[in-house]
Amino acid sequence: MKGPAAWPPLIYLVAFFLVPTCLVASYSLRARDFSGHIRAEASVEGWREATGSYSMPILGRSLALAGAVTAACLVLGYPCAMVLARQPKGQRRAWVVLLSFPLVTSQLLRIFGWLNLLPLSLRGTTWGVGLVMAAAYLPFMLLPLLRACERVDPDVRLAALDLGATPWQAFHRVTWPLTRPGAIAGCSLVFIPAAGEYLIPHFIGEGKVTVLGTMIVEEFMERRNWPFASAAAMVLLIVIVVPAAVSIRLSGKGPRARPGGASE
Amino acid sequence: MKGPAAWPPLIYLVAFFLVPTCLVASYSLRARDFSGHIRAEASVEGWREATGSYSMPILGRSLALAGAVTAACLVLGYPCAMVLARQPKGQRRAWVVLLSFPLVTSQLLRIFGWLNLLPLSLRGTTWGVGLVMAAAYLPFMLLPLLRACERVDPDVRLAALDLGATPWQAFHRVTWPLTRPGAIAGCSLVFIPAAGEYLIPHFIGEGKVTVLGTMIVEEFMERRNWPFASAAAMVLLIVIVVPAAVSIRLSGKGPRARPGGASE
Amino acid sequence: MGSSDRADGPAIELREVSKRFGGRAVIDGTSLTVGRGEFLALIGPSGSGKSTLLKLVSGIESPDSGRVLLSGQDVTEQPPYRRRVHTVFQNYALFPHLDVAGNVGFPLRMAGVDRRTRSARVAQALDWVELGPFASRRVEALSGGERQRVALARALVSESEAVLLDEPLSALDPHLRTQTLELLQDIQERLKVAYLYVTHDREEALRAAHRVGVLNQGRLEQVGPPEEIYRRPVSPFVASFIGPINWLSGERSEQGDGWVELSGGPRVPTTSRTLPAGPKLLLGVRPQDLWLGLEGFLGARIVGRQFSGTSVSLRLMSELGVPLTAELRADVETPPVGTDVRVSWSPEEAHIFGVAP
Amino acid sequence: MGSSDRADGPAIELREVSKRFGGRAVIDGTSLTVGRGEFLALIGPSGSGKSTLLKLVSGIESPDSGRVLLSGQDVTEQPPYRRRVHTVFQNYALFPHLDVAGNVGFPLRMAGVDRRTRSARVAQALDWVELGPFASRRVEALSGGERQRVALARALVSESEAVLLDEPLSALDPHLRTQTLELLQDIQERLKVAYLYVTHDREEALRAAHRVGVLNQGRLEQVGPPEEIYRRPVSPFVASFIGPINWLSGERSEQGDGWVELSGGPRVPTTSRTLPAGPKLLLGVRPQDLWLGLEGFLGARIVGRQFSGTSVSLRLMSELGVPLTAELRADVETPPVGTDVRVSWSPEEAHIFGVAP
Repeated sequence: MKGPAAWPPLIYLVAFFLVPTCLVASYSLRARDFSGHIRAEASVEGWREATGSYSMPILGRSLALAGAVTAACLVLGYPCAMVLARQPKGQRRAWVVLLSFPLVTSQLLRIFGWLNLLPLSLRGTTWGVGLVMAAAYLPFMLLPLLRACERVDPDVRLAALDLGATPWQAFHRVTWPLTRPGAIAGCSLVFIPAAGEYLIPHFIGEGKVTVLGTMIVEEFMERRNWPFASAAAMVLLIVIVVPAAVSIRLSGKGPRARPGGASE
Repeated sequence: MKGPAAWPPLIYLVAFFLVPTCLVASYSLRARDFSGHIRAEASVEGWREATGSYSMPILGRSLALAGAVTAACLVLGYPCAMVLARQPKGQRRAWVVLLSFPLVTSQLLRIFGWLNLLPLSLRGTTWGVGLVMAAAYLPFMLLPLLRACERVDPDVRLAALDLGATPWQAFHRVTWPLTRPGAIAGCSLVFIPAAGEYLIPHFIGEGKVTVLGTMIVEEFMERRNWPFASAAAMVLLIVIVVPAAVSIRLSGKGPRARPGGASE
Repeated sequence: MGSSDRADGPAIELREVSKRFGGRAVIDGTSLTVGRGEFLALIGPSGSGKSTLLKLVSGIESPDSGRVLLSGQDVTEQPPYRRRVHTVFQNYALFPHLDVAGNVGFPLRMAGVDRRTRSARVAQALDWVELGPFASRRVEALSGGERQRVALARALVSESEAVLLDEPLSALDPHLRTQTLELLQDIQERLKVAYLYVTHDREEALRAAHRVGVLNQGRLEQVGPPEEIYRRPVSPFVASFIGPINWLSGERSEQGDGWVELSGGPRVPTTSRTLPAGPKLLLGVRPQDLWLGLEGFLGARIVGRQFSGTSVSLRLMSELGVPLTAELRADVETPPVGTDVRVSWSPEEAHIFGVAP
Repeated sequence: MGSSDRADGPAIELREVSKRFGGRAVIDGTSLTVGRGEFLALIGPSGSGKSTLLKLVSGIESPDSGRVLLSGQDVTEQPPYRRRVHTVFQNYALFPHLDVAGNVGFPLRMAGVDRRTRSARVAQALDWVELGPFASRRVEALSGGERQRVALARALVSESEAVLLDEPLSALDPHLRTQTLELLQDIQERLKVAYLYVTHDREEALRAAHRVGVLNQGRLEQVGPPEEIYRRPVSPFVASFIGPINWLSGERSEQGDGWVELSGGPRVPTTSRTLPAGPKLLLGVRPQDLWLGLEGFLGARIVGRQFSGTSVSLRLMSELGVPLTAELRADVETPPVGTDVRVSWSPEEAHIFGVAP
């Protein structure tokens, strides 16, 4: 069945997402005058700076940091999700609400709390920033993982045991492949915003941890080098779009975990 | 069935959410010296400032702004969600992915895009900040609304028509009550972070729009009045926790929209 | 909302109604009448258009051509909420946010009936379906059978002349179906309401309905009382769909009318009514109409035996190479598996159809 | 993995097995033997412990007391993956991320069978269930019946001595059940594998199994061949569960053994076997064993009639005030509703039980 045309969300996407993105893309290809104003003529200077010897180590550090945060969240989140998926339904629902709490309460509040909890030796270091980011992003990993674990029919694991799989084989051959789409979704939801994170490196890093997010803000707001900042934002977008596209591909191919009943 | 004890997520909640929050709460009740350092003795000076004549208009402006943004998202999001819920399943899935995109791509990029798209007359105004916030938060409204709309059995609407309800009555008496929990969830997901938003008022407001988020950062980082900033963060938390608790209550009471099949 | 505004005419009437979806005719020029107080069951395989036919009556779909009449009034152009006919949906489609009384009272509320009258009529409708004490229960707390009865009460409460039922028993456990069907029947008799009842279960239809219609690919192949449909099916499709049957192929015997020459086998007698025209004939005999003995038309060997309590069914391999099934009463001694027997039947019980070559 | 490592003894043996959940005995000291190549069906209402019994055999649950033996070996302490018995789950529990061959080959892969042998044996198992060409299909693309057969092939592929089937037909459409049951039977006969088959459908059990066990509240009330269970039930529970029955209450006649005095009504003869002890007696007669005529034990009025194709069932109100159901062949002329008749039965067909006062 072909549904009605989905104009309203399409308009939203174009107006609120595509247009601003294209504008930034166009700025990245302009020249600037010395006061920081964008001029009409084209230039690849922004891109040259954004892929130059100043930016590339920062890009590398941002991606490594995002990757480490993602890995930590996965390792911490998977056992949590498995335990929660076995809770009775009512309790599971309460847990989802509790775990969503950190997502919606003010990030600032937690950042300042953390700032004061962190040992002095970690303040202003990449390790400290990573720790706070992992704490902040764990719910983004946990919720899709929990949903994936819930969807796995418990009988399927029992069937694996019944058919001769040891508990480890049952995990490796059945449970893990069935929850992988959730893990991929969780990893995307952590990695993508982590790669562009600004607030945590800004406040926890105390100006000593420069990542893409802080670099872009600095260039935009303080140095007023808009072509450079725009090009860096585009690099970030590209670096993010590629893994996102891959992850959508992978999770799109993933099976529906609970086979439907017999249909007529 | 009682499941295994959920220790791992409990530890997470306590360590990563409760402890930082309590720390901030304790700071709000301490005195400070003139250099901004927290001293050992207790004081309600922070709370007095946070509920004083400087802070209260800012709190009021923040809540009004968050409320307006939430209302705009609901009015824009509901028709979108209704249209999307009627799409075939595969297309709906693609839309969910597309609509999640703005959520996960760098907020900074879009903020700078918007900054340049906004007419000059809106830059540095509350209207401009609200507009950009509504654009940024719409997906948070749309996704839970879409899920609620999807769950409404289409036959239930047909049954209402069959039983004598005009299309408006069918919406008013059946569709709306069944999707209300999704609307409440969406409103919480928009209102709560919007009330504490920092990035958008900071960059779009160009320093001329002071809301709670910007005030807290200013007090923490620049004026180094930690008791005041902590108390303000706690006020924000309280202002947020009350509607959240109410919304959880309301949506917890809401019915499961699709009645299950006959069970033995 | 009394009966004064009712026009004359049958409760439901479809005149040459057709409906196409994506180029395919789902309902193909079908006419059907359901009299006042009549229980008419429509059966057919999935995809035969049963549910679409109901939607055309309720107004959820509108026909491409043809007219729909309720109580003699042409309602073809009216939206569903103007038509005084209610549906019991297959999945019940109860309103999960309303309690039982809220569900049952919904049509009255939409019709503007005042609160006091409404609650009296809701109580009455709940009594009909034996759910009197359930008025303030949540719909979610009900069992499948109870939900089904709430849906029925909701369709009955405004006392319209006809109720449409879309496979109302299919979501129920088998052991609940018999008693629920009896309840449906009792209510129908008591209230004299017309039922248009769609099912794919032939036994439900035969047991309960006054008349049965058999739908095949959007066309009504036969409409009639259950025993007529069962005993005098007009086509091989109807004969097969209404109950298990053994088919043998043959042709008209050259030795005169009244005999059929089975393919590769013997001649068998038929009743004297003239044989159908097709060059090939199809002869059907139901399992319970086969006799086994020392004499008979056909040789066969017993290859399987199943006991089901009330009957024993024997699988036979006939000398024609066609497998047959015979169903015998369980209290009769049956020969063991492996025995060679001869099979016969009363010529009146054989259903003979012509088939295109 | 051939048959050389098999010990002697029945395929499955349970010795005095008990299992409690939350203080309630779900299985209560049950012993049961399934012989090699035997098809044993367990029936019982929901909550009678049928599925738990299967889980005790497969090892998914372990008993609180008693022993479980497979092929004579005590496996009570072994985890499920060490037990050479596989289960067909009620919802099939196929692995949705593997294709059909991946599902069927799973037990072989876990057992370390090499790829080439595996694919040959998978192909063979798919042939058994008539799914040869489906090896590389996605599980999601299969119909319910096909999934059921994949689950069966997966349980059969390692050629263990016994397969456990947990209501394997309950998720199928009614029209598929008969043919799937026949397939299950054919495979069982061909491979000489033992089936322990759990169902709540008495007809399935009677039709297909060599022996039927009736479970009630965790206890096996009776085990025996289908016709024995049906004709000589040992308790009112078994008699009711195995098929519809009319119950009349009465007591031992003072005029000597062999007669039962019905409560508030006439004396009826019984066969000469001694009557059970209970002061009160319960006399059961199946609907198809009731005769209607001018003479008989009991007066009754016909109050309802249902035609179902093969039979006509009449609802009667007896002079005792007890409703009765009689089932007659559809080809016999039946008296119309409202007629007064007399009801009798052959004394051999009456089931008589004593009940506590």
